[in-house]
Amino acid sequence: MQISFSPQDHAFRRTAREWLLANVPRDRAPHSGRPARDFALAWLARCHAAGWSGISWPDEYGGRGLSQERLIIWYEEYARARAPSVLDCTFVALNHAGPTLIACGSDEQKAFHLPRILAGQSIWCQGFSEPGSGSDLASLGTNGRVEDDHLVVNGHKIWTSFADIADYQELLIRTEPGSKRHQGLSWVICDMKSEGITVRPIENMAGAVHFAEVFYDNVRIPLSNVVGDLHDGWRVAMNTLAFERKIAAIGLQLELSVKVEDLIDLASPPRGSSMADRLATLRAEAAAMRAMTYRTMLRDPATSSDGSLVRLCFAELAQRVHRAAMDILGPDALVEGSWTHDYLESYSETIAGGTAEIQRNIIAERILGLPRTRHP
Amino acid sequence: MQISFSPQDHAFRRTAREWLLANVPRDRAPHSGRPARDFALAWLARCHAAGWSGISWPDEYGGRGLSQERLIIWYEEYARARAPSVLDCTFVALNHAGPTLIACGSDEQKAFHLPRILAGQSIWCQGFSEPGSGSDLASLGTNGRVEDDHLVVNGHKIWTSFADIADYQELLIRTEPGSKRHQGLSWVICDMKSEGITVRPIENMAGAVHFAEVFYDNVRIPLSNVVGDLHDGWRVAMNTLAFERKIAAIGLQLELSVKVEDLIDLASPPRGSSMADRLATLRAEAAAMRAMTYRTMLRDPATSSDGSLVRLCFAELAQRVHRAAMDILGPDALVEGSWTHDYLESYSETIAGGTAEIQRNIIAERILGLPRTRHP
Amino acid sequence: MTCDLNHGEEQRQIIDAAVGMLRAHYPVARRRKGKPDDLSEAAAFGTFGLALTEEEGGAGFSLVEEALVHVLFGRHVISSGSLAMALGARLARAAGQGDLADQIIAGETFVCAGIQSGDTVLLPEPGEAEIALVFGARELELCAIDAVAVRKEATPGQGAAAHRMPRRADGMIAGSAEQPLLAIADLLVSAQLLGIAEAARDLAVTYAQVRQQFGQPIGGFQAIKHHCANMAIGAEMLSCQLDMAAIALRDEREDAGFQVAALRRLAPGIALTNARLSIQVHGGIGFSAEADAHHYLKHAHVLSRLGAAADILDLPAPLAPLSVVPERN
Amino acid sequence: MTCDLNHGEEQRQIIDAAVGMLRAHYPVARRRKGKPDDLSEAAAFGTFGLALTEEEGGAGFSLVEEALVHVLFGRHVISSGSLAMALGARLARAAGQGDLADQIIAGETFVCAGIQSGDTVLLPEPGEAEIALVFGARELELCAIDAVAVRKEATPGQGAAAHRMPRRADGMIAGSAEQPLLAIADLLVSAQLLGIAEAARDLAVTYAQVRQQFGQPIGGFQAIKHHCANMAIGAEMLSCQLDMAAIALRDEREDAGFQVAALRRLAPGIALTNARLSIQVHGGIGFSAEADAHHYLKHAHVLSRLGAAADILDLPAPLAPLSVVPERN
Repeated sequence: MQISFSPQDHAFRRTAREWLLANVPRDRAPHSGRPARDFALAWLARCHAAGWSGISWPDEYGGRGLSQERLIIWYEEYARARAPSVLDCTFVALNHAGPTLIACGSDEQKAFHLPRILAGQSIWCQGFSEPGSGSDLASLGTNGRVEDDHLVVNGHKIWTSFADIADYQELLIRTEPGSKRHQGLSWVICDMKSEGITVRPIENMAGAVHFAEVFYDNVRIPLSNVVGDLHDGWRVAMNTLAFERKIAAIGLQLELSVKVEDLIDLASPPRGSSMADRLATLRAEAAAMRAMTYRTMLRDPATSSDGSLVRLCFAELAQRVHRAAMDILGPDALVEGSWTHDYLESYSETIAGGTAEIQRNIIAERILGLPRTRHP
Repeated sequence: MQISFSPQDHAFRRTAREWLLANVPRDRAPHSGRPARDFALAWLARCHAAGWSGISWPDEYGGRGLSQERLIIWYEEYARARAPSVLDCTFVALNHAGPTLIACGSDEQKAFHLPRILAGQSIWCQGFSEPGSGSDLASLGTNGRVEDDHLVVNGHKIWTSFADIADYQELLIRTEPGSKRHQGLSWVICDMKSEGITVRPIENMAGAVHFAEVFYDNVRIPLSNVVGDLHDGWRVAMNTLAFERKIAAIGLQLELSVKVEDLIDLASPPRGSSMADRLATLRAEAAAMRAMTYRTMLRDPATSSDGSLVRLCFAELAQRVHRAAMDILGPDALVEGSWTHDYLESYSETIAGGTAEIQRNIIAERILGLPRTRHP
Repeated sequence: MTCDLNHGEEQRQIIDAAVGMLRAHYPVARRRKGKPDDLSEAAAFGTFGLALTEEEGGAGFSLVEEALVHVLFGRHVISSGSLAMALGARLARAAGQGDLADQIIAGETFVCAGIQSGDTVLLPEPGEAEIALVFGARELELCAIDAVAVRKEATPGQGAAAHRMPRRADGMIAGSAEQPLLAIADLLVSAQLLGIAEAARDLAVTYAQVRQQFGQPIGGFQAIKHHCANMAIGAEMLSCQLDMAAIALRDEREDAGFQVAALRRLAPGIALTNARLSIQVHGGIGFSAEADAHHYLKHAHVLSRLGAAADILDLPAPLAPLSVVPERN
Repeated sequence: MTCDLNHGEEQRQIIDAAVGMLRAHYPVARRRKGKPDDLSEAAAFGTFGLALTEEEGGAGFSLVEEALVHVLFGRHVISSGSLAMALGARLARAAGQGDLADQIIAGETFVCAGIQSGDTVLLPEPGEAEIALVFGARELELCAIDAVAVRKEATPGQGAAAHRMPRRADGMIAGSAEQPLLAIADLLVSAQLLGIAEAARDLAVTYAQVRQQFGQPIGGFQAIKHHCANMAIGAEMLSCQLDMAAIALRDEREDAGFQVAALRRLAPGIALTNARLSIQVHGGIGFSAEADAHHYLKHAHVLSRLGAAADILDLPAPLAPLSVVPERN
């Protein structure tokens, strides 16, 4: 067991720290709509200009191809600098869509999309969940009928983040008529300007508009936009989820550990008080969560259930941290402010991307080997 | 909504308080075996001599037939006097077996057993659970074959409290060959001195011997010992459980609320400290649990699922109270003492008589009307 | 649900009437519009004089019935102004300002809740009020709202704007640090928190019965069941303790302070927990502004800030709370 | 299980060897007899000099390997004397008593753990020890045990007798309030608590796979699954933090104190929670003395009392814990 850094690593850290210090925007990112898009793309473009976009992507696709150790350094410094949350409207493109295209896309798809993503020129959204298929993704019913060299898509997606400001969507649909569950699905690139698409934004409980419903009425998508093989979309999608659960999580987890420090500074609780006790535990838990993050990151080989433990630990810790913030703020917790906003946003941590209940099932079944709960 | 007491009630309370003050044993009750039996029977005999045995039993069966309001007064004073825990080896006889005989027993059964129970002359134990039938009681397999005017019993019970010192057992067995689940069971009185019975005491994690396994090898029980109708034992048993979950619980719940007060005295935590905070919450929870106890008691009509809420609230509060005691005691928690012993005993609260998980299912299904979990 | 099994006929009548009024005028869905509540209908119902005698212009019910009505107010996420008016009327009358009390009871003058925050007073739901009832540390004050000095504050999500005003002695109309009034404040705040806890539970249970995943209602999954069971236990604890505290206060029993302190200690945590679990049971839709679960959560935060209960560790515990044995004489 | 995925080959070797030794000589079932542990075999294995250099009579491993071995000790519920010996040898050597250190390492002199309790020292598992390592508030002391002054104390359940002795300065052999030694104490105590958390989890999972109720293994019920998942999360958190703290201490990184304080803060709660959940998953048999689940619980209580971690709020948090950026020069 060994964690150590070379002089080159230190130099890298110093470079990252200095660049972030000079370049991190002072304003808090807007939550929704066009201002959120403009802010995020401007920040990504600035990162790109300095070579900090697509840091985990391979060199050959315009990324920086950083090693896992270097990624850790970058995300540590990113969190330390209080840089804009990695979970903004560029997240899907950088952490889902891009890596999926790299893994499964055609040369044309890569050549067109990857540079635009990295340069902060296109926003992507994810079209997986449906109203009846939240935790049970494989039951989705939005379908694409093959007509000549196009898919004609009809159906309805929900919980699509940033659909209202996105250029493209990674869309999972049933393309083989009559197929069941994981079979017969395809993963396609959908241009959000296509005719027949209607986007209905959904306000969340924090007052931000991230989510939307997307309705598809005979939307025509060229077959050349299918990523991977036709009807093989589940495999492609699982690839995407694996990315989400590992690399992208680091930024969020380190961001949370910095928040705990900010909260301790804000509270300055008297020694021996109940709040000091609570904050001391949160601080220790944040340290352990970071340790889990590093171990998950450095583990080899990664498995798909690997990230479930740290993911759930993070989600519930994030909620405890923000609840403590409400108690510390006192009456001011009732008015809009960054802690209050983030507190309300934290309710999604145990819901989005697989509820805490589903995560615990995964841990019990895939990691601990307990029998699967029988579904009829 | 009304809770009020008459001058006669006050007089009753005063009488109870004074008698308890003069008569409650100073020694702590022994945990196991013959000393536990002798102590409990002596205390019950003393209560009986003064008219405090079978307080909830009807007059005609030698009880005192107290109203629910008077029972509340008695149990309040009983707890306040730190009298021996009601959950001793006389508990099954007074709170299960006796009331079941009153409800379903024959005249001969009542005439023989009820006076002996009240006078502190016989100990009863319960023979319901089996190794494969804990939470799933209806799957039990110990059987009684009808031969002439006897049942010949073979099988194996477990978690039988005080089997090693009991005179009689309330025994639930399968008497109809080939019957399934709740059908074909009978509730019989088993003389623990019968030939063919082997008792293997089981030490619990607190070092006390309450439980035992009981093995039945062609044990002959007269058919006249069947309580209620042959093959109708499930109904009789459910009657018993309803008693357990209501009347008998009051004594335990009030005992716990007194323990919280004792713990606050023991700890004397500085104001604003984490422990003060914790104890304040425990005190408030204990108050609410008492309020639940009173409401459950005074509710009309009672239903069988009624007591599940207060029962689970009590069980988990008892565990929190005793865990706090461990923290307050510090190193002394590591050596034998009444708090340490009761702490270890408290682990049974969420297991015995239906695990917390089963209790939550009952609350969800019977009180809230959620769908039953499908069992294959 | 079993929360009202011990309520008598008279209690049933006032509860039924209040349920009808609230359904007609204050459906929870109104909260989605982000408008402040108009409390006129609540006043017309007689809410704010419910426990006053008929000579005082009240309806002659007791604190027990008033508390039960405030549970229903909590279920409907009524503005905290409802608490300010119920308490403000009492405070005005106690300070000899009978006219103001009458105006409040009649719904001619509106009072909103205020919360001390350093040198300022936060008015989370100011509505049309000209007067604030400020919940301080162990005191209540009626203060005129100086429209000039007020500034707006954004509230999270869809909430109507909050106001903040400087804390100044010259706006004070009446104040009280009297124990009974403070106890009534804690009782009614807790009653509304109980209403939230119950409504959050019921919303989750109803959703779990109909929402299907993996081919069955999610209420068939044990994890969802156990969340709902936990909400039921919390609500039942609080409901029982509310009855106990309300009866003790009404009957002026000596354990009243203790019972109210226990109630007030538990109420915020249980309301917040149930609101949180209700959001979780709802999944994605629970996190959206379109479901009502988040209104319960946000309102529980507002109510939790009203009043400061006595420290329960300062009060003697009644080991025989239902009755004190009178000395023999 | 995934706890050792990042361990290198050398670590695997010492772990495998320790597993073999522990299985052969310290099966958990031995605890049922209520006899004190004989630590001779653990000493013969080289446990107590594991991280000393070969010149010092040790095995030349680092603190990281030593911590991993103590995790295994926790899994086998080895007497707290094992911690007392590992730390006592260091303390003796630091105090210039190399002979005593050698005797401890060789298993010729036994040391047991002592806990300050007012004017007395409690020895929860005295065994055959002649010396106690007393864990005080921020100091460690080696004290001779005066057999005459010792009195017996009963321990709950099946435990072997504890002893209590007066706290007297004249028995002191060596003492230390040195930060590195205290940090090592916290590290190794936490390592054993992690072992308990892991073993409790594994025992529950194994039972849930085989125990049938309602016609299926109880591990198929979501409530049991979620208990097990919670145990897994707790053990994983602690395991990761143990690695982090052990490496930081070994490499003398400046965040070592912080990492150890975080570890020590979490370890008792996670070990106790896992032991409690393991009992719950086992149901009735879990509450009996015949299952092993309660041994984990009781031992977690003993270990939780050893040492007093620094307050984590007193220490600067390393926002970049894996590496401090050296100043440019």
